[in-house]
Amino acid sequence: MVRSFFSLRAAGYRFNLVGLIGFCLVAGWAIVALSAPLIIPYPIGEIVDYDYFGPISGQFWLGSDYLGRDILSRILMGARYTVGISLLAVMISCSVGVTLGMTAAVIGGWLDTLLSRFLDALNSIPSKLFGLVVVAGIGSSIPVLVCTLAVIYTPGAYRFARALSVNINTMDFVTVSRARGEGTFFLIRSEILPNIIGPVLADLGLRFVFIVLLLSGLSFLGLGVQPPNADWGALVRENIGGLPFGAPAVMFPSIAIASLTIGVNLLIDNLPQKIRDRSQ
Amino acid sequence: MTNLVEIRDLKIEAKSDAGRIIEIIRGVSFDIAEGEIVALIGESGSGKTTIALSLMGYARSGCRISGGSVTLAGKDMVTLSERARAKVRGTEVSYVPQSAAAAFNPAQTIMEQVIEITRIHDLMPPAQAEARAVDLFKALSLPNAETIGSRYPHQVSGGQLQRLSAAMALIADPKLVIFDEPTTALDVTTQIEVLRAFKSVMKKSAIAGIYVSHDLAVVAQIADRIVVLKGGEIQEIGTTEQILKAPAHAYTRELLAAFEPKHYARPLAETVASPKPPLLEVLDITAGYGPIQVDGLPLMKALKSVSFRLEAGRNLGVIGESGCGKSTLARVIAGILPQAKGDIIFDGRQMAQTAAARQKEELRKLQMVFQFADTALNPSKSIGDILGRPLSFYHGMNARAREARIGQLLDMVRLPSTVRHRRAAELSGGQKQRVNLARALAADPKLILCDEITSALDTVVAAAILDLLKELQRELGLSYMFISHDLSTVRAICDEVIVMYQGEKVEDMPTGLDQGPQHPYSKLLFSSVPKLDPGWLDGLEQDPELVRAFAKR
Amino acid sequence: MTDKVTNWTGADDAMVENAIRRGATRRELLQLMLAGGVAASASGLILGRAGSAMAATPVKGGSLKAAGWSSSTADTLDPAKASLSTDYVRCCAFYNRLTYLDKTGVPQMELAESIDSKDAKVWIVKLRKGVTFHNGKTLSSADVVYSMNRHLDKATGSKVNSIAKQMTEIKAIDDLTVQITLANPNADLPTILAMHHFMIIADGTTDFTKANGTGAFTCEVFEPGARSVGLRNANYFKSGGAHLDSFEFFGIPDDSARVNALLSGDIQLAAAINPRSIRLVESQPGVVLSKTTSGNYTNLNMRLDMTPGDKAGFIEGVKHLLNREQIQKSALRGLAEVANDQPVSPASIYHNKDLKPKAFDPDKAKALFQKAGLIGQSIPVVASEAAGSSIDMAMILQQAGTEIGMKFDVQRVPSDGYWSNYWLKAPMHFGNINPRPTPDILFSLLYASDAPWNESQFKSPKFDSMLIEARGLLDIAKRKEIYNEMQVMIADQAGTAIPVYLSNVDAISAKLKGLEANPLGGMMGYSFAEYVWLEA
Amino acid sequence: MNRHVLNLVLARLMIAVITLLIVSFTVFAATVLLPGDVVEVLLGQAATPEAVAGLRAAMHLDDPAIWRFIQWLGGIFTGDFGISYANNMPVADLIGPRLANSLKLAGITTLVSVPVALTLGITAAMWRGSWFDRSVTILSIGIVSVPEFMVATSAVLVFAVYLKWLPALSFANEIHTFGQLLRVYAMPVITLSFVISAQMIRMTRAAVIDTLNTPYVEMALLKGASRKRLVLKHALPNALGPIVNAVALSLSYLLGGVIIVETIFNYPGVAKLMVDAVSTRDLPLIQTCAMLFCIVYLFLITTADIIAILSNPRLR
Repeated sequence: MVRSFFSLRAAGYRFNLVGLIGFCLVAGWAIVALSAPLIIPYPIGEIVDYDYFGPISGQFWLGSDYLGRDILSRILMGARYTVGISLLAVMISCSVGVTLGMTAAVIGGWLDTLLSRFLDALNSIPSKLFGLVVVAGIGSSIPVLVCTLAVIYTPGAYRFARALSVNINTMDFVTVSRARGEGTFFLIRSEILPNIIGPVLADLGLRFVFIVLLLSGLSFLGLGVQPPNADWGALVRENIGGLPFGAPAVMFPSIAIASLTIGVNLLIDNLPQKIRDRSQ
Repeated sequence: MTNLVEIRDLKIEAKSDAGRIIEIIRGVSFDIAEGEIVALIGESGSGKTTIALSLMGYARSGCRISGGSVTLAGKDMVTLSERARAKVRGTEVSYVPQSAAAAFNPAQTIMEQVIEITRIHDLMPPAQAEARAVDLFKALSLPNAETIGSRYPHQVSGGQLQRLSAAMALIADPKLVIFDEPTTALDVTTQIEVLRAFKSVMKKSAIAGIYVSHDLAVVAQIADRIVVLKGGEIQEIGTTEQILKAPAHAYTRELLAAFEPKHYARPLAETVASPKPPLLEVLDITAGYGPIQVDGLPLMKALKSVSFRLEAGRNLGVIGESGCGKSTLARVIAGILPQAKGDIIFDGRQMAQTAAARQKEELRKLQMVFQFADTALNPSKSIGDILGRPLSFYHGMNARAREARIGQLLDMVRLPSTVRHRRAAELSGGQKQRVNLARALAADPKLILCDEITSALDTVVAAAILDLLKELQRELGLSYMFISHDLSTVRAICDEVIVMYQGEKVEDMPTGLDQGPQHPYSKLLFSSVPKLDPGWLDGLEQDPELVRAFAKR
Repeated sequence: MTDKVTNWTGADDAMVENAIRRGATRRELLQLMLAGGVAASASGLILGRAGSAMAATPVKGGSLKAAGWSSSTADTLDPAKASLSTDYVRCCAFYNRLTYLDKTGVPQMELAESIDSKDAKVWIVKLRKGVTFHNGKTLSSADVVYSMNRHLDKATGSKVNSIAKQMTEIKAIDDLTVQITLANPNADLPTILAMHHFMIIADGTTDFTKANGTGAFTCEVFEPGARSVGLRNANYFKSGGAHLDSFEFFGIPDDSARVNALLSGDIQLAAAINPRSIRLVESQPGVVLSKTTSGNYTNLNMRLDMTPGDKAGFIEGVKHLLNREQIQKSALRGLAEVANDQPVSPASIYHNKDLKPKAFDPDKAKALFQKAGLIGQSIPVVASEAAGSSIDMAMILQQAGTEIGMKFDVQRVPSDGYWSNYWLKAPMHFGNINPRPTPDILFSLLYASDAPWNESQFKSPKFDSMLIEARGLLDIAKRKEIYNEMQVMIADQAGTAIPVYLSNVDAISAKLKGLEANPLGGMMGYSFAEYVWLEA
Repeated sequence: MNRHVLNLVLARLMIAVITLLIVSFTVFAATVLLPGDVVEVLLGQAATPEAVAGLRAAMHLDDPAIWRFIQWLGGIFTGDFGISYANNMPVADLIGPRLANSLKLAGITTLVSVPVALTLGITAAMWRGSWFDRSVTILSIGIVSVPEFMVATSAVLVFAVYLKWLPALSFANEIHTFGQLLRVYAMPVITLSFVISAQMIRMTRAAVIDTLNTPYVEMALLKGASRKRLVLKHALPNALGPIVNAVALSLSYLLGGVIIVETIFNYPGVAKLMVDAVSTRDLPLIQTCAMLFCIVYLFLITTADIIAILSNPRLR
């Protein structure tokens, strides 16, 4: 990842410091998520400390949780779920939403109307309740969780992508392709998509943040990843009892969430742009 | 006497998006006397607008005045504090923008904005200001001056907005007014009236002015002196008379030359001798936008039963002002907009209404080039890809064949082969238009529809494109359907011409423009084109009846 | 206070209080405590605390806010349908029973003046005179007959139908006398009648959107899932009536929210607080804890009629795999007593002390699982915050499992709806049983073949017949014998693993007085509203 | 001209109605497909086959779904939302007081958060690139990235438990004076404002900055207008559309999204009601709540669009 960052720079991309910070935060968590099982000091389920909400110590770097389990290990593993699930969900929702959005914009007519209405309807159901209903219906497993989150955030992506595509669709170069006799797929893939990808990425980042938060919100309502695993939201949730003692068990998961979401936002707000300079 | 404006060794630098500093104005110096109108002439990128704005102590974002001094009535706008500048803006020096349509706030009434200057600097009570505004409206010969102020910008025509913006500039009678290409966006018939209005007001109240334009003919009518700019440097300064009659500098001559393109006409014999079957035949086309009415025709008709025929190897010019439906005609022929009734017969075949319904081969033979080169090129693709697509689409070429062919195409349009790796944003306007042309040629068409392809370009560049078109025609035996509002370009390339007005074909000139116009509208249109003669505007006599009938003012 | 007392855990505290409840003499207690290594000086303090509830004089007036741990739109005012603690609290406040249990678990007369029988089969219930319902109607035998018969009518969906079934005939002798005939003799009837479900409602009542009872409070507000408000019943038949002018009761499912509400003074009673909150609560002034180990327990149910429960040896394996020590120490922070897989708690005189808890023995468990051919299989275990501490227990089991290659797939489900959607239904799930006054009720409610809440579908004719037999016996000693044997049967054969008996801890404001422990459960057997008072 | 606007508005309303119909169908379908049989849940222990069958018939659960849908829809339009399965009370009675509470909370939160958010967004745009702008941007991200139950619980600890300034629970039914109102709503409102403000700030800022780059703002600058005038008189009126839209979207969160806040502050609102309904498979309640949320959402979005239409002189 870091290497690819430098190759970016070599390719003449400009990366400002804030963006760099964001990039490091995100990349860091990604690495953690990938290598978590290798680096956790204790099994996440094992009760290693007879005290609970233990303080930061040489033995337990981030203290212990309400059962006396090592919180560091749990956060490291939690990264897998928080990052993994959110990433997956955001990918699905955005790819589906954006594709639909572009199609609607290009084809227009009744298809556009129908899609827009339906997704609007979907959008109007509060996300947490939607999540609840689904889990009450199908039960809570990681695939279900991912799909639910994806479905919840698809309409937003659709709205966004459609708005952008409608603008692009009126451009002359699209008309040129039409006059050439190109099909819908070509129009979408190589005329529209390349021109909205930037904003779409930014939107994707924001959506990612919301998904992370919704995920933790759901785990507050008792849904989400199943024990002994826990996403960060769940960690905060299950240790919230330690808040009065300022227990690290509740502080650090929160910090983890904040660092990830802020990191993502900093990154997308300062995405590297290729330097294209006519005067060069 | 001391001058109102004294610009000394002005330097302005801009930050490129790579963060490099480039000097875009390189030590410019000139003066403006009280009541004098000085024109800044030059092509896009010559820095004329930048200089004009510096008179208000303003540099667009990314630019900064890096050196020299701009003295206006004794104040140096460069060193003045932002607050002090704000005081001067609108009161002593004011600005008439290029596109009034964009410069008016859509959410406020015209009057609010016209008298805003008096509010900002509270110069006079609103009532008085409005009275004054109405006087100006009258002076600028705006229709129903009393009420026009209460309208919203989108409710009045472009010509009127342009004059209203002048009123806005003049409301606090400044010492200096900056006109930034104020008539470029207007139709010729409208332009005349606006020019007249400006001229009279300026002369009456003896206000000094800077007139920024690329159009020598227009400038000739209004300016006392002309400053010729290129690449941020002054090429030549002189009185209008001298610049037009006795240009000293080579570049000035180039400009003048480009203004009158070489006359182009092929001996009629060539075509008469071998009567070919018509390449394109348009029969009684009606088309438009909006919901379909009971009679099966759309609500707003942009074309009303237009017919014409074009023989292979010949060029047809379609002339008309904005909204006359000439572009619609092209779109219908290209199958972008299905006609409501009428037939298109191309190369002996009846054409389906929409491109989607036509066969690849039919589409291939008929290509179209658009007015705005930059919106017609996908900004996110390399030139190579853009040119490659029609090759693989129409001719199913493989990668290597494509590469070779792209090379040839770029060569045809006189572009270096390295361009293929760059993107549209990195090319100049002229280069983009050449790429557009190349894309059309990639299909090996028989007919190319050219929709205003030169009107967005500087005169010199435009002239070059026209020459290119002619050469290509000689090499490839193409035909062009050339849509334009600019007579000189049409005269330069077309064998026959049709004149359009409000969706109808009003005149057919099978032997080109040399035969004088018959239809009254054509007469008005032709007579409205400015000439390179300072006396032209004052001398111009137009039949008020015609004007009232046709000019959209 | 705990810091004064060395190595003295909440468990010991609870033990002492239980001992007191069991009527232990002061000498026994002192020995007990010296065994716990407590200086006699400290011991006095503990006793003082344990007994503090008794000493004080009631004050009239004031309004109390109390919060339970669960509440939903399924809340009901119908005693027959009552299933959650919140329902019990409401019932106790708005209705009366024929009898009630005092703090030592001995039935006392409430609406009944006397309940007598010669043969424990035919019972004569004499009612108090001049008792009136909230709507002014005077209590008569008809009301009692109606209230009792409802439990026999399946359509009512009574939760104690199976217990009520033994009443073969309920008839009014005269206006204030009711005769209850049982199928078989049952000496426990007075105790049974003290259960919350047997509240007396007015004859013909069908609408339960408002409560019309004889209770110490009249039902002012009842918003299911939101709150209930009771006002003091001016003409309550008991002399003096309730001390409080009014009380409001609602559920705050979120543990920390409930505690915070108490600490901020918004409420004066927070029921069943999370053991982990104790450290916080004790650090705060003006708040005291009231602990009871009354036989409330969270148990792991493995249905014998479903896999994996039906595999021989599996259940025994799980019982050996439950690390009761760790559950008691880590999950419950000592607020529990290690249990021996049967429902009769040490609080009861019938508790079988000789039945030792199954030892934590992974190897034995592994062997058993291998025999059952379940090693390596993933076995779903449903847990929820609804069943207190079940998630923690599940995870402790899960961890122990992973160490012997046994994969327990813990499924945490939302607490809302847990009881209706998972409890009794999932093959392997957790339950949470509130205390019941007698082994007979516990058994017939939870273990008899036709028991309504037969959590593990344990069916044993022998057990059923022993249940009937014991019921009729008036000789305590013989009864105890039979019950002991039944407890052994449950521990060995039933699919219910009961790792610990929970000490229920209610946190109350120091101003709240008169709250005593009660064998029927926390919050003074859910009947606190009538007895407690607020000091100014 | 005005007829033109009227048409636009009517068209927008039509769209809303159509959407609502789609929603109602979706909701109904979803709830019907929801596994876990109502009757069994209801009867619990007493769920003998014949009892189940009887109750099913009694509740008309055997009728074809589409017929039930039509009846239900008809009921809704005639204001009859059916009877709750869980505790035979009319759904309307169950929802009524809860809805009132939810709207109260939402309303107050709106009054607090919207002005603050807009002010921040606009000022940030006004001084774009300044330290103020930066800190606002970062702050808004930071705020949105803390789980709301964290915010809520910390708030309770600080203000209720330690400082004892505010109640930890929100007893909506004990408000007699304005002071009490403030005390009771302070914390839920603050928590919610945290959640919804960030998005509004971001969108407002973006919208204003967009319009600040237009030629007519430059024109105003060249008239000598002050920064304040540029933003307030020229940029803002034209940025209204997108801003209103963002606000509407954020507010739509305030009815269904507040479940967590309702739980922590034990505030009896509709969100919690629906959660209960789901857990008890109380279909009439679920459907009504769901419809309620959708209606509110559509109402907000539609209003936003209409405001956008009206605020645009080109359409006026």
